[in-house]
Parts: sequence; structure tokens; C-alpha cells
Amino acid sequence: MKTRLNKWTGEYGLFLIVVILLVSLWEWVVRQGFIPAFILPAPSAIWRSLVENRQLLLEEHLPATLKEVLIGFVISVMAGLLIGIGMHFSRPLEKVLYPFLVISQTIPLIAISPIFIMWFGYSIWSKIAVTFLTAFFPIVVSTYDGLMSGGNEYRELLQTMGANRWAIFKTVQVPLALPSILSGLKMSVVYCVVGATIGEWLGASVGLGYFSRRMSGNLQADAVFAAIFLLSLLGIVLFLLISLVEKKLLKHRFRI
Amino acid sequence: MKTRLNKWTGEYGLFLIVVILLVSLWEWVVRQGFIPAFILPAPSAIWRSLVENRQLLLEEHLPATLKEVLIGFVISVMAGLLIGIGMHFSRPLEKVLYPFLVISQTIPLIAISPIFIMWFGYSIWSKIAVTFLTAFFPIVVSTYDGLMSGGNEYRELLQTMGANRWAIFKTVQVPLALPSILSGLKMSVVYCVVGATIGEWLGASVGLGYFSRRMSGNLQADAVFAAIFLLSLLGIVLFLLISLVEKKLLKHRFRI
Amino acid sequence: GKSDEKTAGTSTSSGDQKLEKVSLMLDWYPNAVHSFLFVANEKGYFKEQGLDVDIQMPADTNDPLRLVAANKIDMALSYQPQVLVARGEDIPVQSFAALVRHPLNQLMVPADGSIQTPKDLEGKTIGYPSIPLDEAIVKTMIKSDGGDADKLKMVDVGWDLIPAMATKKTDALMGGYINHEKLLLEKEGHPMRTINPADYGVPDYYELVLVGSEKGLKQNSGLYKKFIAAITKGQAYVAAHPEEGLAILMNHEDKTSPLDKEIETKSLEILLPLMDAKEKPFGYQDPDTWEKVAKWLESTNIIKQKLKAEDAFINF
Amino acid sequence: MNICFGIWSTRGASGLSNASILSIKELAYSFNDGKPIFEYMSLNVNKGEFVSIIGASGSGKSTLFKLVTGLLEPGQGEILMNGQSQPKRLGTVGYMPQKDLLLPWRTVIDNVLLPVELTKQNKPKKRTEAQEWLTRFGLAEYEQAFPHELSGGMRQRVAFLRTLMMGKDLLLLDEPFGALDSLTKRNMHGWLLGLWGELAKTVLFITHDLEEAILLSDRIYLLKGKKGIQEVKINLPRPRNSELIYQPEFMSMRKELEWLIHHEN
Amino acid sequence: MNICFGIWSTRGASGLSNASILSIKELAYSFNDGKPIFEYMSLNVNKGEFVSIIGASGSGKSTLFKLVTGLLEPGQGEILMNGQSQPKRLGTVGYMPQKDLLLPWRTVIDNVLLPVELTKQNKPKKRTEAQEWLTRFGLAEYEQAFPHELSGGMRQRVAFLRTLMMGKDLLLLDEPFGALDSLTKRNMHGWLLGLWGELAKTVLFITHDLEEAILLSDRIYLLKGKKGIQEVKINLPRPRNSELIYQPEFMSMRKELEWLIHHEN
Ligand SMILES: Nc1ncnc2c1ncn2[C@@H]1O[C@H](COP(=O)(O)OP(=O)(O)OP(=O)(O)O)[C@@H](O)[C@H]1O
Ligand SMILES: Nc1ncnc2c1ncn2[C@@H]1O[C@H](COP(=O)(O)OP(=O)(O)OP(=O)(O)O)[C@@H](O)[C@H]1O
Ligand SMILES: [Mg+2]
Ligand SMILES: [Mg+2]
Repeated sequence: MKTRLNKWTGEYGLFLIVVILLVSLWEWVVRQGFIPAFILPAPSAIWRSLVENRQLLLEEHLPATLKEVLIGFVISVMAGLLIGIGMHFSRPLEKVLYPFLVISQTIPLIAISPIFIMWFGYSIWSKIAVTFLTAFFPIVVSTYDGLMSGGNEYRELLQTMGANRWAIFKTVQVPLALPSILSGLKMSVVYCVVGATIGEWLGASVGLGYFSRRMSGNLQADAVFAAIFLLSLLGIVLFLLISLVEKKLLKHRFRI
Repeated sequence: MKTRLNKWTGEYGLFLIVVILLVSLWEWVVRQGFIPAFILPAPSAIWRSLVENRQLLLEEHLPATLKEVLIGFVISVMAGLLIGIGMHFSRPLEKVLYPFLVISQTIPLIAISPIFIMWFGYSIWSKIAVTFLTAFFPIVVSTYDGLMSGGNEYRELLQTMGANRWAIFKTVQVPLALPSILSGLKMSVVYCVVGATIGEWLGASVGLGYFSRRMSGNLQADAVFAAIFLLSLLGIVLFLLISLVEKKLLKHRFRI
Repeated sequence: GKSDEKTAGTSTSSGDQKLEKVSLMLDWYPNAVHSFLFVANEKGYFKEQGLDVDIQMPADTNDPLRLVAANKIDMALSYQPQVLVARGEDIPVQSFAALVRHPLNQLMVPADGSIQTPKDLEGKTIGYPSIPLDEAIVKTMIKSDGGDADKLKMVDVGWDLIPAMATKKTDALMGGYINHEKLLLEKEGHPMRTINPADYGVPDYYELVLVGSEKGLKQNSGLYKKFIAAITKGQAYVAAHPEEGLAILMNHEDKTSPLDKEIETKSLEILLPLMDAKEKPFGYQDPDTWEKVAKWLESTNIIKQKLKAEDAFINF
Repeated sequence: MNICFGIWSTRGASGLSNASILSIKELAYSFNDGKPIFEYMSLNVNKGEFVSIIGASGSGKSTLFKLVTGLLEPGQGEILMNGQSQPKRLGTVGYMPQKDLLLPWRTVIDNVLLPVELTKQNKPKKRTEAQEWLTRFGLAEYEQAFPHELSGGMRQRVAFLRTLMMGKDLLLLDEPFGALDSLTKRNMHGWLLGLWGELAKTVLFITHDLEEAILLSDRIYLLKGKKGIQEVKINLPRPRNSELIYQPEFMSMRKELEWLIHHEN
Repeated sequence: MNICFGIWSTRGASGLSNASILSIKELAYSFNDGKPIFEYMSLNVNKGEFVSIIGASGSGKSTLFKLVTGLLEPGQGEILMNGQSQPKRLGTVGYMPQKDLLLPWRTVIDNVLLPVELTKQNKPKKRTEAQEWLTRFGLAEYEQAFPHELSGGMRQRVAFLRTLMMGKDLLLLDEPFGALDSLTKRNMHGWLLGLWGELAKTVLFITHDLEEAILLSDRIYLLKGKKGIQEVKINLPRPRNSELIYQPEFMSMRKELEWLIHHEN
């Protein structure tokens, strides 16, 4: 138990110190009035607001956002992998799809928000659609590029064993693409949080993004940042979870 | 010349057919009134608006946005590579930085746009800052993950040749990380276009994002989509450019 | 999901009769100006009329108009000039009630500054959210005050109206509301002087109107009549008991995003007189106002095609 | 040109039949750069034969194997399997490549079982079989090790085993014992020689070790790149054992073979 | 235990001095899994000597090289270079690993020049030198080829050349000629034997080819894993040439060595 604590301190001690320093500096800067509190509130004010609104934030808005993020992520992963794999297997598909994927990323979401509302109404699906649009792209790119990552010699070997395209894909290409795919997943899960936030701005009645927007209109910066704090925390936790999965999956990879 | 044309048709013919089909379908759907033109204008209307505003769009707004995108991209690439490399070399740095990077992505830009304006005013730099914030993350993640991608045996060989960490980095790790880094760059350049658009929404007096927002305020959907069309085109062209660089750089890689 | 459940809940509580579903999209997030809606809901005025109103919040101030026109929602809150602009773009919407009868969107300058009248803006920087309408208002004001509108520097400040002013990046502000931005700036220690566009050549337009689609209003006029009856009652109640009216709004909002009580109280104080139609029924629209606003919009080139102002509204 | 060494054996004794399992006719191949590797090369392998291929480094031995497996398609000529031209040759022979190509993310046993997995055979049964083989090859302890934890020779043995697990009748082995020490190699030879009759396999074998080639083979093909191919019959009686290499006949055979190689090039 | 074979040579003739260039004392090492690879192993290499290391697959030969180069740190014992304990050994010896490890994205010539590049030497001059070597090793045509276009033996020659370009006095060669055909190997041997006097290099050489070991070495170490190490002196006169292998003394030496290996294990 002691050593685990020690290890933890070693790993995250520096991080904690830096965080404490930065937060103190931030508090000081705001207290001194270098930055107006309504633009950037002091950490203490954010904390107070967090405590004040804890019930609302934790029991109402956080679960709503979390749900959007998780459903959005699952759909992004499935669709992203599928599209990436599809593009890998079919050159015509790749040629046709890639421009549309890039278009889907460059269209400002707010410009098509009425379309979303037309199609999905104010249900959770409009938020999930936005989340999906924000988060699937890194998965597609990293899956597609990962699958391109060579391994020709292994592929040939498996061909001589009579393996079909699918078996080669499963046995060689996926393991080789895994590091790249996991990179994409890590980005994607963060973008899911962003996407859910944007989705809620485009029309919602609950969620951390909704809350932050409402409070922002009210110039209640401390409450806005309390919501952002939770959003960031959500992002970090999800990111770390994927990193953990990555570590597990790539454990025996460092010698390739 | 003839064969090149043929090759081009083979590569992009299908894409063109699909685009023509989709655009026709779109035109038809809007003309039939299934989607109101003020929500999604017909392609012909977008094209007319594009031609009508061509001077304004091509000579004024496009160059402004392009400038933001390019400066933003260059800064994102430099900073992204630097951070990714730094985190690779220093574990404490990695531990400290990663949470902040994730935070930087999960904070809704709109919430911190006042801070940008405080610091950068309404100059181009506030837009570049937003562009940077949107676009540097994929580069960091893919650089960092790319540098992790094994190559231990090559590394050891170079160590026995008396190579220092930097030489190993240059000679083995960078080439090994290149595919991953280029994946990141491809995503990043698309996000630069998104970032510049958002940056212009947060306050600008020129640029395609600005134009689209203004036209949206005037309920001129066709002009909005004309600007979006150019933004998407910009995104696709930049994406293809990076893909071209990728092809060049990874030409001799497919056998690894 | 959530709001559906809530409305479903109210409809079951009524039990005996079947309620007609109505969807309404606000112009912005719920605030003091919407008190009458929440009062009408809470006090059962909607139910009395057989209505079950589902209140939505928009992504963008222009979304309500488009979604109403597309018949995706039944009615929306918007702005009188915007209704005309929409009609100019062949978006088939009509206003069926004027809620706030005078401009809330006023020019704001620092209270202790040198700018007294619009012409003092010459050579100054003014921040605005890049809406052509705001641009036209400012220019008309300066012109009517005898100034040169070309000597004015207009900066798009995006959505950050307050910080633009508070950090002194601009000398004046257009696009802020006297019942919101002004109050917030004051609270942060930046008192503002407001100059009413109506005093400087801009027609005294209706800031907030209720709109429906042409089709909906024609086919389903009964519904809109019932709705007006309910909100008339709601507004009357709010006018009579502003504190309680506000409390109902606040109470509703506390469930998700608490409002600043102080600000909203002041806001309602400002709003109530501006919403009062005096001898006319609540929501009544004066054809003359519509005519004037349409003329002005045409003269400023914001609307490029000739409009029949009387088609833009209906009085029930 | 056939050169026959002193000792003749009866063909039947070594289990040879006259049915051709692999027959290559007038084969030509060149890589993208255009330089031809083979020109009109022919060879034949009968069922149950053990045929070695020797030749200079870069003469095209590995390329020949890739052609036979179907990884490469001949520019000209025919490759007949069991007397028939087979358009889809992939998956019909057991191929051990020159590089071991063990999948780095799989344990030794999982690498060995790879062909079993691909052909969806009864895995538990095959697993026991593979474990027995591992023990016999001195790798029992390394069943759960990852390839990077193995020495070069161990990796080669694992790759060899993987090829055996493919269960094909015709085995193409590209320098299977190149990284083995003499003792381990002897064991493998002994095992190959001893088991030959039982297994009813046909082997095409690339090696640089002339002794190995003579000891194991019924015939040896000398690959001389564009200059063609030369057949050498080894008429040592079977069963053979590894003590043979110190016998004078063996020595002289080796010397002659060496002379042949040196003076043809 | 020293076993001396029939023919004695004067030490001076083969350019040996008695100054130790590498001396390993009571070395012990084990990988993470805890099983020790060596226990109290000692050996010594003098300047100018050619010493071969043979031993069973998995006995720890490659691991020994990694320890000497400094890639691994001994658990116990000392590794002395030129009589001194050197904490930072990396970069002091020329090491050719068992896998060729050519960088796949570099051409042959760029792979060969890698050590030159790393030590920032005069590149144009070295490039000409490298090109000469390539010609001598039969790779002139492949200067601009990428590794995947080479055969196994060609890759090994390139890797060997890369090691030479490091310009170190002590060379550790891990099965450098394992993938070469007998003719090419003979050429390399001839070249090594001929140039030996001139080059003033010391070589520690892992091989599985006993003939090769006897032909080239002054001494042979037999690595027997945990059972220790055994020295065998080869007292053949220098200059030697590859014809030697057919001489009866050589034969008997080989037989004895083989016997030694087989019966110690
Ligand atoms: N990274 C590693 N982790 C764990 N064990 C290892 C590792 N590398 C080598 N070993 C083990 O150390 C032992 C010696 O390996 P080494 O590569 O030194 O053998 P070798 O004598 O070079 O054999 P070969 O002749 O087959 O190349 C083997 O049993 C091997 O399994
Ligand atoms: N992918 C390739 N592209 C171009 N040339 C190639 C390719 N693969 C092999 N070659 C060339 O083909 C020739 C024969 O190569 P191959 O690997 O068949 O030789 P080998 O007989 O197996 O030699 P070794 O004994 O050294 O393994 C060589 O000259 C080599 O450079
Ligand atoms: Mg080969
Ligand atoms: Mg080894």
C-alpha cells in the first residue's frame, strides 16, 4: 500500500505541484484585478459556484452530458472504424468518401443546426448527431492510415497459409493498426465532450453545455467555469480511460 | 497527356459521378420543397450566390481566412511537434502537460473568447489563437504516440554506434513516427479551417466565417452556403496537399 | 427528452380533457420577458384554452424564424425587423402579436464618456455583433443627428458584447439590450448611457413579436387565438403581480439554470411598460408601425425587394 | 546435365514415387526494374522427394519459392502442381520464409498455432500437438514467451514448427536451419531423416550448407541465376544418419559439389 | 581446460600482442524473468586476435555481445576494455547484430554510411570508400536499392559493411555470414584472412559453422550457458587460406571440436 502511494506520488506529484502553483497564480491575478472576474473568475469563486450548484450540476447536467458523450462515442467508434476499414478495402469508396468527410468537418455546425433540429427535433439525437460529427473524423483518419502501415511481409506469409483478406485483416492488419487507431480514439473521446457541449448549445434543455451557455448569457462567469471544470474533468477521465486501454492492449508491443 | 487524363478519370471519375448524383438529388429535393430553401438552399442557388458575390468572396474573404488558416497551421505544427517531442523526451513534462492539453480542448471556445479578445483585441491574432487551439491537439497526440511506436531494436543498434539521444531521435524515431505524425497533420489542417471559422465568429470584420455569420443574420441562406462551400473546398485542398506530401514522404515505406 | 416528460406530466394531471400540443421557440434563453409564458403555464391559462405548450430554446437567434416557416414548430418569438427581412428572403412567416412594443436594442455608451448624441460617434469605434440590421440602425441614427456615418469604425465583436465594452476595446455598443446587457455592465461597474434609436430617425419598432408560418396561421387560426387569450391573461397577471410572476419564472429555471434575481427584477421593471399596449389588447399591432419599419428597411437596402407591409402581420 | 555420385540407392527405399508434385516449366520472372531473375528455368519434384536448392546469394532462390507459393506470378512459363496448372496456388503449400516473420504480439504457441487458427481446425487438439513439438524442439519453457524474448535460433525453430503445423504435403523451407548451432542442427537433421518415411511429405529446401544438402536430399538443384539450373543426384542409401558426413564418399561428394559451384560461377 | 590441436603457430606471425583489449570477469546476467544466462563467466581477448564464440542456440551468445557493447549492464562482474573498467561502453566497439536491422527507408549506401553520419565524419570521402567496399562485396549494382529489394544474403553483407564503416578496433560480429552461400562465404573468408594483417582489428565472432570458426580463429570459446565457458586454441599457421579445410589436420580438429560440443551438452 505504501509503495503504491509512493509510486502514485512520483507519477502525479509534479502534476499536482504545477496545478497548485498555477491555480494560486490564477487566484492572485484575478484578485489583483489584472483580469476582470466576469471574464475569468478566480478559482475560489469557481469552486464556490460548483459547491453551490453541485446538486444541479452533478445530478442533472453531468449525467445528461455523459449520456450524450457515451452514446456519441460508441457511434463514432463504430462508424469511424467501419468507414476507415471500408475505405481501406475499397479504393473507389475511399476516393468518393474522403472529400465528404472533410466537408463534414469544415461545415460550421451552427449553420446546419436548423437541419439537425428538422431531422432530429430536440431529442437527445440531435446532440448525439453533433457529437458524432465532431468525433468520428479522427477515428476514420487514424484507422485508415493505420491500416496502411505496411506489414506486407506478414501479409504475404498469411496469404501462403491460404488466409483470405478478412483473416489477414484480423490477424495482421488490425494489430498493426492498433496503435494508430488508439491514438484516434484518444482524440475522439475528447472531441466527444466538445461535441456534446456544442450539441447542447444548438438546442437543449439540460446538460453541462446548456448550463454553461445559459450562465454565460447571464454573465455568471463562475458558474460557466464550474460547468467547464466538470466538462474538462470528464474529458480527462475519458482520455485516461482510453490511455489505460491503450497501455493494456499495446503491452507487448514495445519490441516490434 | 491522354493517359494522364485517363488515369485522372479513373481516380476521380466515380467521385464526380457521385457528386453529380448527390447534387442533383439535393437540387431536386429542395425544388420539390421537401426541405425549405431557407434552411438548405438548392445547389443552383448557392452557385448563383457564389457567382454574384465572387469578387467579395474570392478577393476579400477567402484570402483573409486563408491567411488565418495558414499562420494558424504553421504555429500549430511547430508547437504541436515541439510539445509532442517534449513530452516524449520528458516523462514529468508529459504527466504535467497532458491534462492541460485535454483541458484546452474541452473548454468551449466561446467561454474563453473574451479572454482572447482581452489579450489580442480584434486583430488577426485572436483568430489565429482560436485556430491554434482547435488544430494543435491532433498533432501533439499523433506525434507523441508516433514516437512511442517501438523501433527499440534500431535504437539499440544506433546506441552501439555511439549515437546520442538526439541522433537516434532524428535517424530512427522520426522516420518511424512519420506516418502517425502525417495522420495528425491531415486532421489538423482540416481543423485549422474550422478554427479560423470559429475565430471569425468570435469577432472579425473579414473572412469567410465572418461573411457566413453576417449573411446568416440576414437570413440569406444561399450566401451562407456559398461561404461554406468555399470553406469546405479550402479544407479539401489543404487536406489533399498534406496527403500528397504524405505520399511523397512515405513512398518507400510500404515494405517495412 | 426532458421537456417532453414535463409537458406530458402536466397534461396527465389535467386528466379529463385532451390538450392540443403547441410548440413555441423562444428568441433566446428564458428571462424576465418570458415571465408571462411561464405564468400562463403554471397558472393553467394554457390548459384552460386546451393547449399544452412546449417551450424550446434556439441555437441561433435566426433559427426560430426558419423553423416556424418550415412548420417544424408552431410559433416563435422574433423581432419585427427580422420578420420583414425574412419575408424579403421569401421566408413565409407572419407576426401575430407584438410583445415588446419598443426597441430594447439601443446604442450604449459609457455613462461618463464624451458621447452625448449619435453624431459624437464620428471617428469612434463601435462594437456590434455584425448583424446588418444593427449596422443600419447606427448609420440611420448618425445621419439623422447630422453626422457622417462613414467616419465611424464598426467592429464585429461576435457574441462578446459585454467584454468588448468592459475591456474598453470599443467606445460604444450596438446590439445590447437595455434590459440585459446594460444591467449586466452596470453590475460589473460599467454604467452605460443608452440612446434610443427611435429618437434618431429609426422607426419605433416592436422589439419582440410572436410569429407563425403563413400556412399555420391561415389553417389553424383558432389555435393562435386561444394562445393569445392565454398569454393575455398571463401578461395581465405579471403586470399585476410582477414579483410573483418573476418568481414563477425563476422557480422554473432553478431546476436547470438559476437566473440572477436582481438583474431579472430590474429587467422586468423596464419591460412591463414597454409591453403595455395601453387601450389596445395585449399584442395588438399597428399597421402604421409595420409600414414605417418596412419603408425604413427598404431605404437602408437591407431588404432588396418591395414588400407589402400589411402581409407581414395579422391581428387576431 | 546430370552428375551422379558413386553410391546408388534403390528409389523405392527412400519412399519416392514418380508422380510429380511440382513441376516448373520454362519459368521466367523479373522484378519491376526489368532485370530478369530467371530465364526459361525448369525443374521437377516428385512426391515424397527431398530436393535441395543451392545457389549464390541473390541468385533467386527465395524468389523461386515466392513464385511457387503463388505470392508472385511468373512472367512466362508454367508452374504445375500434381501435374495440373493451378491458377490459385496460395494456400496449397507449406512455406517457411527466410525471415522468421513471427508476429511480435503473439506468444510462441500462438504463433505456432496461427495456421491452425486460419484454417479453423480443431484448436485444442492441435494445441496439444504443438506443445509436444515445442518440447521436442527444446522450446517447452518458451511456450508463453514473446518472440522478442527468443534467441535467433529459437525463433527459427518456432517458424519451422509453424510451417509444419500448416499440414501441407509440399514444404518449401527457405534456410530453415541457418541460425542453428551444429548440435541443434544435427538434432533437427536426425529428426528429419528419421521421420521422413512416416511423414510422407515432399520438401523443397534452400540451404547454404552443402553437407546439410547432401545429407538430407535425394536431389540437389544448383541455381545459377540467368545461366540456368543444374541437377545433382545424391544416391546415398536411406535411412541415413548424421554420422555419414565423416565418411570419405560423403567428403568427396561434398568436394565435387563445391567444385561444381565454384567453377560454374 | 585448454585443448590444443596439432599445429602450433608462432604468435607473432599472426600479429597478436598480449595486450588485452577485452576482458570479462566473473560475469553474471539474467533477464527480468530471473533465470540466469551466465554465472561467473570470464573470458579474455587480446589485441589483434580473432576469437570465435560457439554455443547452442539460446546459450547466450547474442546476450554476451549486448553486454559487451553496453546495451545491457551485467548483474555482476566486470567488463574491462583495454584493461580498464569502462562505465560507458556504448559506441566503443563495432557491433553487427544477428538481425540485419537495415533501416527500411534508407538506400543501401545510406544504410552503410549511417555510422559515418552519426559520427559526423567527412562524408564524401567515406562515400567513395563505401562504394568501393560495395563493389568488392558484389553489391555495386544495389547502391541505390532499398533493403526490401535485397536477398537475405545481400542484406547481411550490407549490415557487415555498415559495421566495418564504424571504424572501430574491436568488432563484435553476430553470425555475419550465416545467410551466405558457400561461395560468397569463401570470398568473405578469403578477404578476412588476407586483410587481417593490414587491418589491425580485433574480432569477436559468433558462428555456428565450425569450419568457419576453425579457419578464421586464433581461439574459440565454447559457451555452455550456465555450465561455463571453455577455451579452444587453434594453432594453425597464418596466413591461412580456405583450401585448408580439406586438409586432414583441419578435419580432425573439426571432429574433435564437434565431439567436444556434443559431449559437453
Ligand atoms: N529480451 C529478452 N527477455 C527475456 N529473455 C531473453 C531476452 N533476450 C534473450 N532472452 C533469452 O536469453 C537466452 C539467450 O539468448 P541469446 O539471444 O543470447 O542466445 P544465442 O546464444 O544468441 O542464441 P542463437 O544462437 O539462437 O542466436 C535465451 O534463452 C532467450 O530466450
Ligand atoms: N522486391 C524486390 N524488388 C526488386 N528486386 C528484388 C526484390 N526482391 C528480390 N529482388 C532481387 O532479386 C534477386 C534474387 O533475390 P532472392 O531473394 O530470390 O535471392 P536468394 O537467392 O534468396 O539470395 P539469398 O541466398 O541471399 O537469400 C536479388 O538480386 C534481389 O536484389
Ligand atoms: Mg533468400
Ligand atoms: Mg544469437
